[in-house]
Amino acid sequence: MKLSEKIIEGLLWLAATITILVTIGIIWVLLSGSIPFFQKVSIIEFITGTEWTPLFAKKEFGILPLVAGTFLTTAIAIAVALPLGLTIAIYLNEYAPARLKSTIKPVLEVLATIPTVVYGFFALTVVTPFLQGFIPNLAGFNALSAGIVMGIMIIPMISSLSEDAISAVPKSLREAAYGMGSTRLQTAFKVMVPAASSGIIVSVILAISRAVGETMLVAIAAGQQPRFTLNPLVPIETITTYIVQVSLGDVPHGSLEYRTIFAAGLVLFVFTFALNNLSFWIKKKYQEKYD
Amino acid sequence: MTNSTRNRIKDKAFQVFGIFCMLIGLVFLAALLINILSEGLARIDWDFLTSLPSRRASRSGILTAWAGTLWILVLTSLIAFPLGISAGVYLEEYTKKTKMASFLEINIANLAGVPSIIYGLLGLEIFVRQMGMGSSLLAGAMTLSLLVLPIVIVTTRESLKAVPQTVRQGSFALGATKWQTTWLQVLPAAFGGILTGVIMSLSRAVGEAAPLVVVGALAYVPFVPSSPNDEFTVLPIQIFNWTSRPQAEFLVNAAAAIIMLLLITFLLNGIAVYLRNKQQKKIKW
Amino acid sequence: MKLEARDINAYYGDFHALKGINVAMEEKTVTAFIGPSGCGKSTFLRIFNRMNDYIDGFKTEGEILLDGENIYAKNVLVDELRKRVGMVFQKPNPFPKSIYENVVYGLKIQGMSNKAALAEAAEKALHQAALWNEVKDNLNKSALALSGGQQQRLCIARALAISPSVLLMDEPASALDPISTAKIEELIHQLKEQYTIVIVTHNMQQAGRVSDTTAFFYMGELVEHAKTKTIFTNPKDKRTEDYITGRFG
Amino acid sequence: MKLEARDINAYYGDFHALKGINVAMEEKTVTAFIGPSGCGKSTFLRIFNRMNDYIDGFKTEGEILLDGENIYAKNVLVDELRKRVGMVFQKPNPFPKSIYENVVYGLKIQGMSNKAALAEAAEKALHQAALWNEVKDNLNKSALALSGGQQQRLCIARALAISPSVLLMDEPASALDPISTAKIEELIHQLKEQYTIVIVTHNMQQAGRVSDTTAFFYMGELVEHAKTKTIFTNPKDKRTEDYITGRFG
Amino acid sequence: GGNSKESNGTDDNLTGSIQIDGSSTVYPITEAVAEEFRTEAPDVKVTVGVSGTGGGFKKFVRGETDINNSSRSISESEAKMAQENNITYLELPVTYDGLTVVVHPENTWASTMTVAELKKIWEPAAQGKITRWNQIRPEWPDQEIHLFGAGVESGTYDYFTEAVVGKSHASRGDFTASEDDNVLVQGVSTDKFALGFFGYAYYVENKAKLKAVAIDDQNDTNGKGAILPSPETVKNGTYAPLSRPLFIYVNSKAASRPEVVEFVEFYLDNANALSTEVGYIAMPEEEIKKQKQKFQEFVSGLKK
Ligand SMILES: Nc1ncnc2c1ncn2[C@@H]1O[C@H](COP(=O)(O)OP(=O)(O)OP(=O)(O)O)[C@@H](O)[C@H]1O
Ligand SMILES: Nc1ncnc2c1ncn2[C@@H]1O[C@H](COP(=O)(O)OP(=O)(O)OP(=O)(O)O)[C@@H](O)[C@H]1O
Ligand SMILES: [Mg+2]
Ligand SMILES: [Mg+2]
Ligand SMILES: O=P([O-])([O-])[O-]
Repeated sequence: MKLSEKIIEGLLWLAATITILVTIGIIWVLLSGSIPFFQKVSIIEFITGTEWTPLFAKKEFGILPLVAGTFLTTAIAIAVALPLGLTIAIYLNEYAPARLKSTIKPVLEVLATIPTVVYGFFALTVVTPFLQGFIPNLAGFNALSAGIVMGIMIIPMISSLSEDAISAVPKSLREAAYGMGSTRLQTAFKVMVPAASSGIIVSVILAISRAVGETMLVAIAAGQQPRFTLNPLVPIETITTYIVQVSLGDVPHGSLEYRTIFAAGLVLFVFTFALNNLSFWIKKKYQEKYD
Repeated sequence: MTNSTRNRIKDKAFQVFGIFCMLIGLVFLAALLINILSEGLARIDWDFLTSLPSRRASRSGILTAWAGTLWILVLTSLIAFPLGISAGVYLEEYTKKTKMASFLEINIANLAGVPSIIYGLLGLEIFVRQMGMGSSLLAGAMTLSLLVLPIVIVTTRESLKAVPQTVRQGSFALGATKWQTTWLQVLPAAFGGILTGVIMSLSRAVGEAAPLVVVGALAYVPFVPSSPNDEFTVLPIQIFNWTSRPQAEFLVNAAAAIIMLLLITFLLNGIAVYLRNKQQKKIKW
Repeated sequence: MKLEARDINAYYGDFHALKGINVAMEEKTVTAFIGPSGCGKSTFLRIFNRMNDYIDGFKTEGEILLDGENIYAKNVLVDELRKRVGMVFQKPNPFPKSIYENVVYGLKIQGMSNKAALAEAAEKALHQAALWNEVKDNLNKSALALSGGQQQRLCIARALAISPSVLLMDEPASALDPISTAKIEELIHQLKEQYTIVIVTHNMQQAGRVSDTTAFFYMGELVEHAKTKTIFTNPKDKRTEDYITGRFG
Repeated sequence: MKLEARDINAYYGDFHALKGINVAMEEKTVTAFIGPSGCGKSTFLRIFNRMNDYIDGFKTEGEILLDGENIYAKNVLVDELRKRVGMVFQKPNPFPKSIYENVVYGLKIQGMSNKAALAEAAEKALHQAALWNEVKDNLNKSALALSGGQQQRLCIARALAISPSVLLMDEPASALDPISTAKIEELIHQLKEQYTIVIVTHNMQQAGRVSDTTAFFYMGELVEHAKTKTIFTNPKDKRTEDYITGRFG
Repeated sequence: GGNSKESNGTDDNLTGSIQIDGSSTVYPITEAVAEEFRTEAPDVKVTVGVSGTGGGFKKFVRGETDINNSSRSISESEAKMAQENNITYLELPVTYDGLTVVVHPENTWASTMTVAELKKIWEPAAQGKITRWNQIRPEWPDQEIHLFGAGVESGTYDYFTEAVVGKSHASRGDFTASEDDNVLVQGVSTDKFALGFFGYAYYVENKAKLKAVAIDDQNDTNGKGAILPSPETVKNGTYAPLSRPLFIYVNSKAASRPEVVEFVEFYLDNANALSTEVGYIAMPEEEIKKQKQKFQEFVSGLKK
């Protein structure tokens, strides 16, 4: 090979390996922040404690309230996004004329391009007051409206990715189903959805991962109170919100407070990392099936 | 009722339900846009765009915020695009199916799914503290660059994938080297797609607030940044700040700033979609 | 006449894919459609079970009479039609389910749920498709684990299970090895006794072996339709001759 | 011998795609490769310009002698080899650039930049490919705007522009209409005077019309290689005969 | 600089930047001063952060900021740290505040509370135990109480815990704690069962959405019964124990820079006008004069 070719390839390689440095950087930052933290706080206490008051005089370091808050908003979001998103995916794939599909899909995807602060604003100033009309006990900051709005925000993740997965099922299967006299509904649920199931699962996992990591929406609308509860009507705090809250206070470097955000970040990273890898793994398996 | 009619009724029923679900999404979107427009549109005027922040909502403007946003966009582009496109080219055109290649691929897929706030922690520790950049534009832009890097890489790869293998083969068969083929044939053919992805990644960067909050971009910054070392604020953070204020006038400001932010986001996405469509029309393989 | 096409014109958007086609097929005969790639064979075949209905921008003009009734009439229910007109595709396309589930799929979606009746119907269809002996011990195995030729016969069994009277086959052997091809051709011979069969093929010798009449298509037009023997030995049209003798294609 | 393959075995990962193939081709002759889909024709053809080098997991054993030198020897520069062995593909694959840029691409990447010389070479190549008269007024038009047949001739011109001595063609007419096909066949006749040509085709009549010798492949093996006339009238192997007479494929 | 501007009192020659951080309670005044100062010296870049008094001091004592907003006096440990880092400074009171306890306007029951009741709610022992309104007074509703309070880095938190619980920095931890008082206002104003506390200005700014609770310290020497915060009750000391002064702290190194001197003088000149504007309580004129003098001496002391 010519020398210039070698040099160019080397430079390109360097650019590609920077991505590994980023991962190493993330892990290093999270660990170097967390390890000193875990030297002071036992890991057992951290993952089983139900009180989280690291900023107070009487310090408790149980991450469970933040995990519960994260779980709650995520669960609500998925409860909204999954049925809506999947139905839309099937509708677009099996029922909608191509013109409708090619307009609706991008329009729905607009939902995913809107910055999340905007959703936070909307949840806080419109959705919560609206819901308070039905649920008088609903606090101003709550997991419910943050979760619902987040659910709508991630509809396109599920609808578009699932739609892609269903579209990727070989056309011949659909034709076989129609050729046997199936209705569109039968074609969808008896043939297409089962065949696309791994792709659909991937979309849902990615949506969960997205919901777990969502920050500004919950920081604005869900509250900032770590609380070990699954009650959607009261203020809670997610892992991400906690990091924002401490960051806003402009954390003094090296303090225990500063380290809690890395410990919390580590938990968040582990969750999303597991979800992302799971989805990647399923996707790989699924691609092999149809190649 | 025969089975067959029952099947057809179910079929129709699901069709109606599908339309209903779609409408929920659309109505929500419309409600959001209408609400924000009705709240904020009247507030937007020249003064709003050119005023510094103020304690009085009515005097407060978004000059520093959009100037900061602009700075961030430019700096992020300069850092993320060369890196991301090079990495994408390497992965798509140069790697064989080695362990290393699949490791890189998993790694990038993972990075794409890392929550943005984690990137904030990375930026805080590496750029702000270790490298001593402080809460500067540069630190913010570097953080966002890493955040959008996976998007740039993935879309670059997809655009390269969309270039038919026959183009490469045609070039190789004429004695072209790998880089000649990549540079003279593949990249030009993929240009539109790459540009689309690049713009999409910018639109993502424009809307991000969380990582910038963590790297410390939330000061009262009553001046327009003049160098990459200056402190800064951006539109989403300005919105976040105003949203967290209880006074109604500030919420109006927030709505108005949201309109500007959405304008930028939609503009970028619009350009991207336009380019994509144009590209698809131009080249029919 | 079992099947008859009257003045069929078909369009993909602006593209005129079929141009004024008239053709009639008798009951319990095999008709072969031949012609160069892209001439419209598949498009035409799929018109007989309205398989093109879901293709956006596709439009048909004219009438298709099945047992004398126009299948494009307003009140025709497409799913009912497809139960009468079965279809086998170029690439074997079994569902990613068990062999058994594949065969009984058509009956199940019609609401049939009696286990014994389903099993019986499955066995009968697999017999007809000459597959029973090969799979009878493995009915619960995944259909995807069968060989290509077995998959194609499974698809034929699946189509036969709902007792259609017409069978449309779009290059059913083109993806298969010589032995499987021979089996399918033999099968067609047997099925002719009960079904009206239309087969698209790009293999002229195959057309010669299996069909009673052959229709030659060229660029959306039906150039010639006649007894297979006639077409091969004494074509009327220059284009048919050119094609048969391998001048192009 | 211009080209010679010695004991060629080829693998896609574990799949043994070519099995111990020996074949020799004389200078300025046309050799046709025929055989059913998937038998390895394309794989074998692409071995002559090492086009398979970039396929992951692909492995070749054996020697290919071009003018007596093994092109798989260590010191061979692949890009230099490909300047001597041109290739034309099944689907026309012009670059999405102007007609002129397509033809001169091979010369430009060799570093030629003299405008007049480039223009002259382009004209010569387009003449050879029998395309000059049709495009001479539109050299700056996008190549994608040409018809399929013109595109294919452009690809031939592009290959000729760098003056190879061998021309590999993989089903060069299979995507074309009869008139374009005839033109390409005629072109091959003319090019034979200067070039050694290897052509893959699935159209046996075409092989009969254009080639001097024909090689029949089946499942990765070279079954028979002989004078074209002999293959078609008096095949030695049963499989060849079955294929030629359309028993399968 | 142009003459016209100088005649308006602007000083175009001043450049540089001033870093301010600290108390969210003081923030509205400093923000107002900084904003008005722009017309005075347009080329001086003033940034004002909100880290809470404690958070601000942590930076201030390391010399990272020029001025610290503060809603309490510097603590001993903070002062010691400053000394270790060779940081000297000057404390300047700028206004008075009445720390206000607030509830939702539709809260009809809790109009007055005693300090003892507040203690019962906020002391560390209350964590996880005192969670319902009727645990404070049986006649109050059997509803969960949602608490909102100043963050732990804030002076307000220190002051409130000191005054109510009896020990600085000691409280329960299961409440929404934020350095940003706006978040607290948002929380209380949208939640019928909320209770919170923060600086008087934030209450005044949002009077329509909040209801202040009258506080009874059960000490009749400084006003009988429950007393609401107001300029009068704060000034005359009857709003006890939650009345307090607010300060800025000026780093001596910073005070040797002309733009900082100019800024602080501008601050003192306008403190009364701006603090009443944003909702705080003006200091007596002679007090202001005294502070100005103190600052001038401090600055001239530095020059020697
Ligand atoms: N979905 C479609 N949209 C637009 N054009 C189509 C579509 N399907 C087929 N065509 C066009 O209609 C013409 C006829 O196609 P058809 O598939 O019927 O050809 P065919 O004779 O079956 O060819 P082959 O032997 O390759 O299967 C072709 O020119 C094809 O490009
Ligand atoms: N990139 C690849 N990876 C793995 N297997 C391949 C690859 N390319 C071809 N094969 C396999 O190698 C065998 C020979 O393929 P090849 O393309 O040479 O066949 P062919 O004779 O040219 O067929 P056709 O007439 O369809 O072009 C086939 O079984 C094919 O599936
Ligand atoms: Mg076809
Ligand atoms: Mg081939
Ligand atoms: O005024 P504080 O923000 O320190 O309470």
